[in-house]
Amino acid sequence: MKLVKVYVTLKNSVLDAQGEAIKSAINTMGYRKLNDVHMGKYFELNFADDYQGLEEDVDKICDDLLANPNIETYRFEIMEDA
Amino acid sequence: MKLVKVYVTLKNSVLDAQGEAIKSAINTMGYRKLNDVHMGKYFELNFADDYQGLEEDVDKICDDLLANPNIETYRFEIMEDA
Amino acid sequence: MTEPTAKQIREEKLYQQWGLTDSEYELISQKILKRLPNYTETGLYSVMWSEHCSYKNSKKVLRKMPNKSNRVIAGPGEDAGILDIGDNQAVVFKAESHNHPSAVEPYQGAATGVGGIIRDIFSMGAQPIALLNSLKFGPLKDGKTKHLVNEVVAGIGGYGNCIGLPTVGGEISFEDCYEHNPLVNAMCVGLLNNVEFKHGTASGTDNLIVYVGAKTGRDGIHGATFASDEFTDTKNKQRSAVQVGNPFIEKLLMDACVEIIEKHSDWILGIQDMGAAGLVSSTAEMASKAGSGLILNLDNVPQREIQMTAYEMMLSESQERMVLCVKPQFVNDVLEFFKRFELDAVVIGRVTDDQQYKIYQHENLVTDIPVDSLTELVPEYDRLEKKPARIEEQKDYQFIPQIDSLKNTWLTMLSRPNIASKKYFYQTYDSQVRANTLVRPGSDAGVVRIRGTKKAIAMTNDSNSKYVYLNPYVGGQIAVMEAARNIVASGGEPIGITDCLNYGNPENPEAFWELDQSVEGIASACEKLDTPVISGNVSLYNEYNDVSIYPSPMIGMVGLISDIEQVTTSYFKDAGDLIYLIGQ
Amino acid sequence: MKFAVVNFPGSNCDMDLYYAIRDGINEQVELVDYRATSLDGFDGVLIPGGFSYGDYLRSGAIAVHAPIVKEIIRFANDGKIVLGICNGFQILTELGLLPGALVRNEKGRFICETVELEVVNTQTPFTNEYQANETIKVPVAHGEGRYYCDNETLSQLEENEQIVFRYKNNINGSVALIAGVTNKQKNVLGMMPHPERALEEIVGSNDGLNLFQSIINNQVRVNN
Ligand SMILES: Nc1ncnc2c1ncn2[C@@H]1O[C@H](COP(=O)(O)OP(=O)(O)O)[C@@H](O)[C@H]1O
Repeated sequence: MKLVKVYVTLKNSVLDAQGEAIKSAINTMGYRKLNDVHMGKYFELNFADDYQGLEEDVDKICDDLLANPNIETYRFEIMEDA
Repeated sequence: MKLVKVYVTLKNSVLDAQGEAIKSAINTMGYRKLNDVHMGKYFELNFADDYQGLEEDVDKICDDLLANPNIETYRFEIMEDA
Repeated sequence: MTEPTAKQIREEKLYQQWGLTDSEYELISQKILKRLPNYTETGLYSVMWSEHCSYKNSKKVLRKMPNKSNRVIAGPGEDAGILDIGDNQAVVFKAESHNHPSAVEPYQGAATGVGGIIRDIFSMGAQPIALLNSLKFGPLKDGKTKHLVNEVVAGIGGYGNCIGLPTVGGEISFEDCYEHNPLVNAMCVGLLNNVEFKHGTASGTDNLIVYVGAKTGRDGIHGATFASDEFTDTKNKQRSAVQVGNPFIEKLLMDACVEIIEKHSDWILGIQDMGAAGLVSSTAEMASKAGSGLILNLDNVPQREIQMTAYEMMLSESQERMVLCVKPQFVNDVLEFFKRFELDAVVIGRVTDDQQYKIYQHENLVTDIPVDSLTELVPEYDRLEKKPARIEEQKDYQFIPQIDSLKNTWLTMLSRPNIASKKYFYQTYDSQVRANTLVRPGSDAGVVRIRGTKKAIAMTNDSNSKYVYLNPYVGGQIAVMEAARNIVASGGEPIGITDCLNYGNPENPEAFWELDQSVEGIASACEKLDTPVISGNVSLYNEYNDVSIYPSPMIGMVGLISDIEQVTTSYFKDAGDLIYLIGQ
Repeated sequence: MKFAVVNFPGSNCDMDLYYAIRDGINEQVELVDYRATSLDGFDGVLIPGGFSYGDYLRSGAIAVHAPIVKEIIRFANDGKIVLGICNGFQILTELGLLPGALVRNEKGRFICETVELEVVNTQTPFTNEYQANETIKVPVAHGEGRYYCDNETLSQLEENEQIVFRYKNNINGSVALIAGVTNKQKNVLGMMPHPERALEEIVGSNDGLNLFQSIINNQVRVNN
């Protein structure tokens, strides 16, 4: 199996409403030395071992489905035989 | 600044409805050699450089806020001066 | 990045990229300012003079619509219109289109459309009570359109459900002409418990301008001109103009604004939502309406991003922001009040008596122009009209359906997306929150009772652009009559309408003729029914590679039900009941 | 009885619950701000539906860090009445006052419907007015309402008769059709459906009224 880990985060200029809410909750909990929080998505995709052209396909899957290119960016790592 | 990356994923015993939906969407897109998909959350927390006892505190923050131990597990990485 | 100089803007005709024409630019530089506008100023003119903000192409047509009745307390010109419903209560409503933003980013486009229309209602001091929406898409044949539909519906539900307002009605239809130009229209209805409302004005020298709500970022810059621009394949790549919604903040903002106007009306002179063209359009309109001038200091504006230019801050369409005009002696009370809701509230300027619009940033005067030049001096266009050839040709044509098997025809009809139940979509909208909904989506009109009285409000969104395409005048009438039938069949008396006028490029004489004719049709039906048009919205340039959508006026009608015992629904009730067909 | 309706930022069914008490069963009720630190003088606490803190992160997750929450826990541990509806249920599970968790609906979409529920246990302070195994009609409106717990917890719930309501049809994929559960002591109830939206025939159903009436009956019984 090939494990692909995908990280999707909001573009810097996009309002991260969840991150802000989480930051203020962490502050309320008493941890004050926190500068900021960003919240994103994390995916694990398991592909067949003999998959050809995985990198290109994952890139397309990210572009078309996992991330919303209007507001998000993504990066991914392919872990050979996990 | 100290950057902490937190990954929260559903426990295996909990049905990952979003993961399933994404899997079937990826199949529909024509990529068939996909075994499964899991969806989780990814956080980036930026702490002050001089933070003492960061690891313990992050552990508590994850336990008490970022993950729900009934259904989720988490792991994190502390990146010194990001 | 360094901004182009005033000279560069003229010589390289940069103003054209922002949608200003040569003659408009000349008017600004030679007649109004008698100098060249700088970068920020050119930006302000370009958004304020866009169709979306100025209605320069449609004003003349809009004047044809009746806007008076003995119920009208406020009509077009305010954030929303107001109708008296007796007992010192009034309904406040408006519809808004968010077509272009939804085409680019369907979830956020639809969500922020809902957020924007809700702000228009509570900025009048009214408590929003219900939402509706009218959606038009291309045929449901490919994954792309399905994705678009799902995202738009999710965005509408996501915002309305979170803020806690019931979505009680709407419509969804599918037609080829909307494939690249989906229409997303949202309507909000509110209740005003004291018919003395707040105008959106900034009056009285030295009164203060207060900014409340979310921080300003670079989102949606040039959204207003973008909304007035047509789509082409190449422009589709222009993807910077997306703003994202935060219904959680809007809920706080809504509760705070409703409460401050209800309890502390004496603190506030005016209040307005920052919608399209954000800071500039709200503050300039408030000052212009009051005949006053304004000084703004941008350094005080709460900012989400660093190093924003004056241009970016003035044009940003960050969501969930309001502007208030406050008496100085109450300013601390006002700031404290919003703090209780954990909302940012800061003084960003004050009213002056020189009728100039002055903006300072980092102690530099970055804009100094007459207020009225942004709002009142916009050229008004009288566009050419031409009756489309297709209408001349179709004159005597009569469509006669051929029916071989009634059963098959019946089943085929029921399986058509335009006719089939839309429950799959509307069941994702919370239609009952607030526990006042008497009739949920699925009947003719949504009905919401007014707690503590016997009254209820019926509301509906209707349009059938096919009819308008075939005969704009009659099609316009049909849209109003369909809405009226839906209200009457729910037990209500129609009392007024709002509309979204979705059309093609007004510079195309045939499209303009369609607009003009259908508005005349709408106006004639409204006169007959005594249902004034108290608010509305225009969305032109709905074209893709020069192919226009059908002329698509959407009618949002509101009816008054004087006794909730009279509420009726469209469903068959019990076996054995008789069914009657009435009418022609 | 005097009830507190706790209002978190983003709660949006607070007034519905307020009216349910004031007009539905004619008892005393007050809204209590999330920043308050005392529930003295109240006999019951109601946690309303809505989207506290926007449902950001996970529904109910951020609310549990509000100041009032310590007091809700004390109140529950004293054996007083605590009812959480929809987002209130989510908050109670996040708090650990109720077992399990509420996760995204199986189909992934928000669902607003009037559904049929079976009243599984009528021996609780919240259900004594219902008939055993009665079917009632109550609206649901949620995107994250799928009840989840592990097998061990489920058998404990069953053993202790903590399951109070079950869906007739599994609209969201909940474990064992669970729509509402109590704690072991039965003084804390959480449920996804909205009884406060089912108080009058004119809004579609009045089957929710008995739930609030049951709380009053229970109090009368306890006092006698
Ligand atoms: N986008 C929507 N949002 C909410 N309700 C909708 C939507 N689309 C359709 N509905 C509801 O579905 C029902 C049928 O809609 P429609 O087919 O337009 O009916 P009609 O032809 O009677 O106007 C109506 O009750 C309407 O309110």
